[in-house]
Amino acid sequence: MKRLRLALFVPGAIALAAVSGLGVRGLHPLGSWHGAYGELLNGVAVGERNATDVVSAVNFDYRALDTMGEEFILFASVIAVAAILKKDDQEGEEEPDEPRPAPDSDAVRLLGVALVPATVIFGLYMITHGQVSPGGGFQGGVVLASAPLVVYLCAGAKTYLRIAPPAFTKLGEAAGAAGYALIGCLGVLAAKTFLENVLPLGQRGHAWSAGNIQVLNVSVGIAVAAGFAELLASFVEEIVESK
Amino acid sequence: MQFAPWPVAAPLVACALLAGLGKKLPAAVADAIALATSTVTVFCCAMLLRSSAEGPLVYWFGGFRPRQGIAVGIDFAVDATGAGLALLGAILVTCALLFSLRYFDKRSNLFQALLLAFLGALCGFALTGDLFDLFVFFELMSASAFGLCAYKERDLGPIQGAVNFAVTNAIGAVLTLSGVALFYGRTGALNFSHLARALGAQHDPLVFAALALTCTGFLVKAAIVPFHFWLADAHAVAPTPACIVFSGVMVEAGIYAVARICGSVVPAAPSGHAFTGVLLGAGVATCLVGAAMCWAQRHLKRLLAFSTISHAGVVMIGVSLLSPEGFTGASLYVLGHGFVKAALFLCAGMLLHRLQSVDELELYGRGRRLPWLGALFAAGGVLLAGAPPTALALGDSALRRALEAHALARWSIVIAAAVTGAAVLRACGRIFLGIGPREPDAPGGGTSDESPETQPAGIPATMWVPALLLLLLAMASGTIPHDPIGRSAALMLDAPGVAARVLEAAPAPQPAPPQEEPLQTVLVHSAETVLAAIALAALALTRKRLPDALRAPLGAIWAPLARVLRALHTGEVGDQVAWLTAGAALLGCAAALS
Amino acid sequence: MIGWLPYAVAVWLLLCGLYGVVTSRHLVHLIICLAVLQSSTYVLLLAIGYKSGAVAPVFVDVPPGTPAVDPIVQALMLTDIVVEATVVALLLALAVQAHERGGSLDPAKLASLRG
Amino acid sequence: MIGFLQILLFVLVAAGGTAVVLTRDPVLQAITVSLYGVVLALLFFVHQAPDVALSQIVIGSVALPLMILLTLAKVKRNEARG
Repeated sequence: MKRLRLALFVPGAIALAAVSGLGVRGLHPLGSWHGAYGELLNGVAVGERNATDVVSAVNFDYRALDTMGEEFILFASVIAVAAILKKDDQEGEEEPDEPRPAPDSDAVRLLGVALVPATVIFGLYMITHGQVSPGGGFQGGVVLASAPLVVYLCAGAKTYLRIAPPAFTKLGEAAGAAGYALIGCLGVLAAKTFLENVLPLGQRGHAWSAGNIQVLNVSVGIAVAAGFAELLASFVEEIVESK
Repeated sequence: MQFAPWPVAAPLVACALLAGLGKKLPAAVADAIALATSTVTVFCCAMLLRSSAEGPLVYWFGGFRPRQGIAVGIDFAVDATGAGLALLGAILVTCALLFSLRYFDKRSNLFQALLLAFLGALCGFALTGDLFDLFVFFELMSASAFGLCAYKERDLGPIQGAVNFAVTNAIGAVLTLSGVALFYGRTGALNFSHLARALGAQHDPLVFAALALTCTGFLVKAAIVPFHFWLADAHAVAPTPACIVFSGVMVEAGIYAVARICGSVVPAAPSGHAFTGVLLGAGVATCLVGAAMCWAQRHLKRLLAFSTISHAGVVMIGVSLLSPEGFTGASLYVLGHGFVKAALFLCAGMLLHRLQSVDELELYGRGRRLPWLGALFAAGGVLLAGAPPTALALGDSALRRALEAHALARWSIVIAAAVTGAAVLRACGRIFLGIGPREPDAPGGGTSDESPETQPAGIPATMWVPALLLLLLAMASGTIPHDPIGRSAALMLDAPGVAARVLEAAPAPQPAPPQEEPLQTVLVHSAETVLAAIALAALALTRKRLPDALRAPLGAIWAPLARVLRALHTGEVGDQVAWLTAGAALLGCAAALS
Repeated sequence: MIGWLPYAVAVWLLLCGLYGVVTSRHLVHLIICLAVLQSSTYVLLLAIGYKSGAVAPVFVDVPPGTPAVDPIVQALMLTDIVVEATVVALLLALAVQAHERGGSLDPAKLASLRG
Repeated sequence: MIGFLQILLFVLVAAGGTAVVLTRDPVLQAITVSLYGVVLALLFFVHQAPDVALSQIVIGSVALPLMILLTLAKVKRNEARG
């Protein structure tokens, strides 16, 4: 059976490689790209939106609907993971074992104490400066979500679940995701279109600038931080419960 | 008021609300929110359908209108076909929500939240006018579908079906995105209209590789042979309310995307081209393999799943013609099939709820005390075979006329309708009437009927009401006006006209719809397939009484065929991905050779 | 010819990932191969939007108007990375569940158990 | 003009992807995929995509391997339990 599978796969893969090879041969060589769409936005985005990071401007303004979809992909996945991994009641008969214990070493704990605030501050900075410099809601959100993780590694699973309880992360995630869509609705309320900018554009290069981009960035930051925290917690909880 | 953003925004906000508040929300309130939201979505889609009748409705998100012919933002370009698909999805999700109220032993809002996320994704997918946005909503649809499929039911069987579903669809999505990237690399555009204009009449390997890769992902979702393996496995494990949206609208959404791309993005793919030839061939193969596998099943959900594959093949054949006639027939077919198949799945769900099984042989004769359920089931089977007055019958007839030049494809459509209808009727005869001999391998084969009055007693109204509603809707769908659908189908093929509308807000083109099929022909066509289905079912149930001279050759043809087909459907994800690779390569080679 | 190297790398990653998925005997291994498969799209998009000698599309230290690489593909890549990561997370959860219900992570063994 | 560093990184990415696929032990693979994520991030950084590079670092080389390890830990416990 295995051999039959390869007999099907290998010719298929070779043909696919040939077709894709022929296809990419029709692209321009690396470095010689001139795309009208991208160049147009590189030219106008800073002036129109006071956002110096054009990638953020594209993600949160010009193509903001994509990002809304993306955020709900994260949201739906987190719900799905929770639904899949949730324990059945009848399985609770097994006696719960000790969760991952806190490490004995003081040095490790000290490291945790030092790392957590740094991670949190870095994450928050990234989220709030997404429209100015590289980084933004996604990257900052994941960094923020890794703060409880440091706690998990340094202080054990119980502390982890205490500082990032599922009810809290769930709420944060929903608030972030729904917030994105509701900010979109603001545009309609202001008699414009969905996801149209309604906020003042502020001063270029500052933390509070770029109108909707800034606020959407923050809502994505909340959603991603809570979402990834919950995602990791789903896996961690599994360990705690099933040991 | 602009209705365009709401079919996406409303379900997604409600989804976040339900999942976020979780158990804090009383069950009744959560149910009410979910049902109200899907009803609002039905309303918004219906309004969109009405206002898009005069031509595509263009909605630019963020107010970014095109500048110098370049689409800066993302638009929804809503035509009747897209709005109709979204409306169908909204209706099916509403029925699924209703059905799931009393379906699960343990309540949780997560299932409803996932269904709403699916609905939002589907509407976005059907309405969008942007290629990357299409991909994003495609992924959102997949992510929520994976969750729905693996959602824990009382059935604790292995969830290998969900794994196969997720892996093959994720690979399909990667191929689609590669195709999108290639399109962008050639044109620097993502908007359908902008792309269509930038591509013009370019025929070169890059365009065709991009086309083949993009379509592969959608064909995986559409369960077209040889990408169909995941579908039956996924349906076998998914809860019934999820099955009705998978079969009724998700598979069709995959074909819709292929139609959209071949019709209005790559005008360089004319009818009669090797690429469309392969699509036609794949459609025929899908019809036949689906029908044969459907006939060979005894697990009712698998049986219905393979019938969905077969019908997806029919729709694919219609789309592969790239003609207004083909698109019209396909649209009608999708509409009718969605309602009928959903009703049938709900019947299977009620059987499972009442008799704790969906095995045709195990249930032999046990449905005798549920005559009305049997009647619903049989009605579904007859309608599935193409009985009037559903849109399915109209679509079937329209497709058969459009295929006058392709005898094989025309015959496979007939076979698909007759065999899948017959399989449902056969199951119906065994379960509800106890006709035919007891099969030897059925558990409890020799003993008398087990008492069917075990728990849970009765079938709640929240289950039979949606099933009845769907059957009524299926019959009502036969009265749908033909011309708006035909005009929208023609519009999907008029890339330059739509591009002018989208990019320059030019007046909407008003193409002439294809001719409507006379009622008489529809009736003749329906009679053929329905009678064939009834005859085939009767043949299967009474085959023990047939003379040996007739039985032996039938068995000699059928047995090896069934064995080979079963051997190919191993259920191993590696095999499925190998088929996927080979299929993508075939599609690509066909595109490149032309 | 070297200008097409990135595209060749993308195609190579695609094939590598497919090969890994097809031959895998362990569900977690299979999912990681899927992640490699997904990375081929990142490389493809990156290579398409790159412009020699241009700066990143961030106009903090450089004045607006400086030639910059395509911001669109970067936005697409960002979306892509998050989307693919969540799909992988979902699959891992499915793998845990499959193991719990089926007692194995070998796709062949799981297939033989299907209901 | 394509620099030496760019070519090197592209080759490294191809080699890294191959290595990840060919590593058959999932625990080892979690480590190789993390390294592969770093190489990808470097590639993005060199090609003027700092936003994407950051994203790739936090997701590809931290979150993803972590989820893999947690999954494997969970599976191992399941197995030990029988």
